[in-house]
Amino acid sequence: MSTAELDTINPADALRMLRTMRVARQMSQRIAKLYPTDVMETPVHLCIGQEAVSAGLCCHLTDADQMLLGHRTHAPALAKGLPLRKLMAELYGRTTGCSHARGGSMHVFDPEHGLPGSSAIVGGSIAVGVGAALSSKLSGSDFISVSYFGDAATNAGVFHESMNFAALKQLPVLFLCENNGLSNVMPVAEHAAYEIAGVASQFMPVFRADGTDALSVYREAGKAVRQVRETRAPVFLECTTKRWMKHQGHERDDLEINPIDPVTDCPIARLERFMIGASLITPREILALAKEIEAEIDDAIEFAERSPYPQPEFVEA
Amino acid sequence: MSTAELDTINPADALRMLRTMRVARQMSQRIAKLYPTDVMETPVHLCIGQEAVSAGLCCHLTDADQMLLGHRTHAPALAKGLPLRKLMAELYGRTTGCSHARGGSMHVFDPEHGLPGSSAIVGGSIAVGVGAALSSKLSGSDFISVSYFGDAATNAGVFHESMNFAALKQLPVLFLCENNGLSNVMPVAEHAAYEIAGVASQFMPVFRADGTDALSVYREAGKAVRQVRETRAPVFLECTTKRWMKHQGHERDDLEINPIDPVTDCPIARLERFMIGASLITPREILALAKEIEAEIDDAIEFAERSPYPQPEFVEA
Amino acid sequence: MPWSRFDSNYRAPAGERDLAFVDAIREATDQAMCLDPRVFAMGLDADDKFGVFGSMRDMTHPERILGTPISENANTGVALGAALTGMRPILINLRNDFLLVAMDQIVNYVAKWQSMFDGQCAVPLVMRSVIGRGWGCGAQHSQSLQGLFAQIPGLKVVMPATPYDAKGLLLSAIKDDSPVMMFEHRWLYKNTGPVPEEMYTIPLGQGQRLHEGSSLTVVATSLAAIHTLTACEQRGLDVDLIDPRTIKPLDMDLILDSVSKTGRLLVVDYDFPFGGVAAEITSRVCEQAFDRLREPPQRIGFPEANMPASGPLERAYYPTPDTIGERIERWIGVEVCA
Amino acid sequence: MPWSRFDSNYRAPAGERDLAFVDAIREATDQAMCLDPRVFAMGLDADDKFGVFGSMRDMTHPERILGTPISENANTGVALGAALTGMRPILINLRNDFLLVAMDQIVNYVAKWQSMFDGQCAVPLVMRSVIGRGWGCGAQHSQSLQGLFAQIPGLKVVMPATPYDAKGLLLSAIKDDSPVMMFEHRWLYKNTGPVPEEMYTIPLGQGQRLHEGSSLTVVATSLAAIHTLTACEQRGLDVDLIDPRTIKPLDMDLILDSVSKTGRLLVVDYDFPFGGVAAEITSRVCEQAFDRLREPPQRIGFPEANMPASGPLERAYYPTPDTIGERIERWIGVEVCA
Ligand SMILES: Cc1ncc(C[n+]2csc(CCOP(=O)(O)OP(=O)(O)O)c2C)c(N)n1
Ligand SMILES: Cc1ncc(C[n+]2csc(CCOP(=O)(O)OP(=O)(O)O)c2C)c(N)n1
Ligand SMILES: [Mg+2]
Ligand SMILES: [Mg+2]
Repeated sequence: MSTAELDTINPADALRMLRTMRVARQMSQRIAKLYPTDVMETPVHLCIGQEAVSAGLCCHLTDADQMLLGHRTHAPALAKGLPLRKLMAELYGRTTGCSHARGGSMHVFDPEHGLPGSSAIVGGSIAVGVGAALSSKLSGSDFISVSYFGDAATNAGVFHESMNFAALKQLPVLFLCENNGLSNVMPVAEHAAYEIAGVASQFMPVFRADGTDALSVYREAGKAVRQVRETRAPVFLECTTKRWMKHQGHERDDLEINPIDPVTDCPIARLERFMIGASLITPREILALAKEIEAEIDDAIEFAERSPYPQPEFVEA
Repeated sequence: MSTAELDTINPADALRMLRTMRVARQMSQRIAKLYPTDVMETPVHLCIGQEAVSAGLCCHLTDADQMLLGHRTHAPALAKGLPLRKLMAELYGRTTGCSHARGGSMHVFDPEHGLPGSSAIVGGSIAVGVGAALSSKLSGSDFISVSYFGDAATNAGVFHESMNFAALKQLPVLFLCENNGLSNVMPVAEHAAYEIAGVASQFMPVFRADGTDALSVYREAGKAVRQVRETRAPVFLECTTKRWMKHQGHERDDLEINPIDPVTDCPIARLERFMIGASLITPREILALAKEIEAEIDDAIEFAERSPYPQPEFVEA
Repeated sequence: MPWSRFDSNYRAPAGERDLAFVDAIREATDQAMCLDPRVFAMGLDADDKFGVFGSMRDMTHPERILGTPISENANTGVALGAALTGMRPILINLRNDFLLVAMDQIVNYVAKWQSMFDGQCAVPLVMRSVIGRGWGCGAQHSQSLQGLFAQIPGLKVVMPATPYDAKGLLLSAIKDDSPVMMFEHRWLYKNTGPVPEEMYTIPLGQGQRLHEGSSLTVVATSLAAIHTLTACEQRGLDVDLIDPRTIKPLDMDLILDSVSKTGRLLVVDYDFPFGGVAAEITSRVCEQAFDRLREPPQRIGFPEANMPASGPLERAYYPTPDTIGERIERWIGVEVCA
Repeated sequence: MPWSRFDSNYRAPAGERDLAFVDAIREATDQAMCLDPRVFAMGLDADDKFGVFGSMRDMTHPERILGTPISENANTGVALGAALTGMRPILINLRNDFLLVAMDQIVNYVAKWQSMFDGQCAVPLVMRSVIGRGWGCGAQHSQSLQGLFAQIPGLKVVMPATPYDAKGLLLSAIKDDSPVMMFEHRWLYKNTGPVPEEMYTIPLGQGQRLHEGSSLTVVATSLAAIHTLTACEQRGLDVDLIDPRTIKPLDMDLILDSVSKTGRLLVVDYDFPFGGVAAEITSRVCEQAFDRLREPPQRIGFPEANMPASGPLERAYYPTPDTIGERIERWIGVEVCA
């Protein structure tokens, strides 16, 4: 990354991305620390290492734009605007959670910020995202929709069907594939006999970004989102990235096929190096930002802890 | 088609194809004639105009090779070896039918000739065909499998999933798409936003043939089948063709988007012209062949008519 | 398939204006689409010249009718996404058998979305589907799958038997803010009966009495209700015939009220015999009105077998007004009702 | 999800050799694969280091264990195609919720194939799937779907409750020439009990009495059977506890025999409450043993709601040995059984 990148990003967005990524990272690290204590009785799929994808993308989205998520929800939901408190309270199973304690980690909801829900059955939410785009078209609205999914979700037939539907009906939807190269412990080469972008290119224009580099995502997502808005037709964006943690839970990944270099693979370290080099931020400011975010997380945890559990008599919602 | 084609086809195969196509055509015409009398209480999907595809393909298959069909069964099943009598009796709902009167027109069965069944739910039998190829691989057998389907079956997610499965596991299966440009009354451009061969090429080698020209199918299917046998890996063959009849039933099609030229679009007329030109057959011999086939059809109808209906007490098979 | 040859012997009492079942559905859909621009329809062949057996032809707003590819699973997800973001989709499947292709979306997504988010969102999604039968369609095109979907919390299930109910229930379904599935038996499409021209709704969960009697309560759904009615009328059976109209929620008050009177229960539901709607109704009556029952309850449904194709087998497979009537006569004898 | 923390309080009577439920499944699979080269296994994660919660680890023939992509529908079709052409597949789904993605193949294809061709072919296909529960997995990962599949003609459904049954039923399923679905409750995996080392089969359709009593017949499946057994033992309940083991076909003789003795029926089936296995058993008993029943039958299942995520809601949602025991005590009182 050189300072030439400066031309392509506005400094406010760089800061916004850094903040977004740090919120997701620090939040995830805190979850990982707390998880063994069982205060969160829900399966967590952490996004550590993958934060740049949603952070870069969401710089280009408005609250009106809809985003449909799968099971790995935290970073993209926070990037889209879900308040920390609401996410934390949901993980804690409290009524103040974004889904009122009914959803858990895989089911986040915040329509004010364009999050109509998420799903833990891999693949299907791609189609739901296309439906949001259909709404936009039929109601003559401006918003666009994002179907946000992992590499292995492209195995599912609904991926093919959804691309076909969106392309046939010319719907304003961005297919965002966050390709971390893994489906649980299975490498992408064992679950996909195809190039994801190659298949997608049979249906719509395709962009690709380096998902460990926030600036690359920012740039390509910018183009992709602009194209969806302008053409009101589907566009595909694949961001390759790396998953640092195990598929689920609080432990570091230990797959031999998934080596992580905490310096070059870290989207936050990379963006910080760039921003420091470009004089957009100082190490001291970063420290202050980190602290500020820690305080927000403290607040979210405190909020969650003092929020009530749901009453058992409301089991039938 | 010139006599240069002679280099590419052995005369016996040409004759075999002609016979196969004529059997399917004459049988279908007879069904169309009888259908309004309600002797066949089952929805028929006739193959008139499309006979070259299965006739050309089946020249290259053995009885051991498996073929999984959809709802449009007659021509491919006959080409693969299903006896006329068994098909006719099935259409007549008699116990001597290939499925003992339980299947009807869309469900044909003849394991002796590599027909383990067919399905009326569009798409799914593609996966079943892949499963037969898996058997071949796991049991160390030589046979190959054919998943035989229409253009609109490629809409279904199971198409994508099946190609991925076959390619990942390197299974000896031929994906045979009989593209008649129609899904009921919907033209292919309205149901598929993609090029079928383009999508398939992301998973496996692709061949294409003119499905109204038996020699073209013969040639390309020959290459495709050989490649499956040699590489023991999936191959795709798309044959474009034309449907002369309505999607279902005994009437000629009348869609404006589906004009038929009975001379150039007729695979039988084309092959006969070629064979006559190449002195492989005389018009007189063709007439004799047609008569011979008529007699076989008479026999099949007579067989069906004098076969018993199933007894109601066997409703629970 | 010459469906036209299956005509019904049901004629509803004459009313202001008679309409066929299929036209009642068409009218409800058209009126709802005219009233509310958020209402739209989608499904395979929904926009073609056959218009879903006529139920979608000549609509006022063709621009809000979308044909779809053969991708029932994605289609359902798309409809859900549209419902979540302000639209009110009517998703149509020509055969309820195709719903199985979309089962993940229907059961894991549509049925659960509201409860996963504690009802913070509306899911105004109507799923129409048609039950086929006969003419050698075979096992994959002749199922009646209401029993499967009734099991799933989060789905309402309606099954109109008359043109009046078809219009009123469909409008209720469209008006509802939660997912509603409507199963329409193809053999009812040509039946006619009185249908008001104006829009009206029938509360979901309100059954009706189609025939009055005191010796036996028959609870019957959809075509089975019409077949039972025919049997009652042709044979003069002393039967209290309850058509729940809505399978879920179920009008247990009406059923229990009738059983209290007759002391006997027969459930006729055209579906596979294991579990399902008939088993649920039978169980609830036994649980809640055990002391009122004077004899063991009975059920009529399909045999424990998939649908065969051949005519004689088909005719043996399906219950008919005659087999229902004979079963009832064997049970309660022939008495002319009051 | 720390499943390991859910340990069961079930201990089977001591035998020659104790084995965990999961190891009984593993042993059956391994023995079948060693015995018959046509037997192979496939499924998402079937070949990975976790080996389907341990049930597929360290197998003798890893070359016949295929991992698959997330394409449950095609996977099922592939397994069917293999079964039709000489192989004997065991198709595994880590969660029975994923079966819904494959519903078209299971219901329209697998269940119907033999009957569409009049039984001219074998379909020796076993579909194992695991029922999850708890730890905030939420509505999409906690279902028990035996009731859906039991409705469909052409599918056999088994639900082992003990390690002994897990091995014997799985071997029966593998030996069977028709499709068999086996639902395994994740909470049973660590339970231990006597399991013979040699191969043995349990006839499909043969239930067993897990506890002897005379005041109440409880028919309970899978984990519900174990929970009821616990309740009986802890509270000394006078209960005749029948575990049908096979949901379809159902051992009605054993159930009716017990009801004849006790005159009372409770069905405990962990599934949605509308129209599933519990409704079928209740209905059949009412139809076939009406005169033996002295009181209305009762059912225990899930509430009419999708599974919530939060701990307190989850704990309220699921029946437990205590809630079952209390319900039984309220009904028949506490009597020490003979
Ligand atoms: C239909 C379905 N099959 C299987 C699973 C189990 N499962 C949950 S997450 C996952 C891996 C998904 O990988 P990917 O889509 O790449 O997302 P990632 O976890 O890498 O973010 C699997 C197999 C599921 N939830 N749904
Ligand atoms: C899953 C499913 N959806 C819809 C249908 C209804 N249907 C039957 S055949 C057909 C068209 C199939 O077109 P294609 O695959 O091109 O085959 P063709 O009829 O042209 O040979 C449709 C939509 C079906 N049988 N199955
Ligand atoms: Mg991944
Ligand atoms: Mg076609």
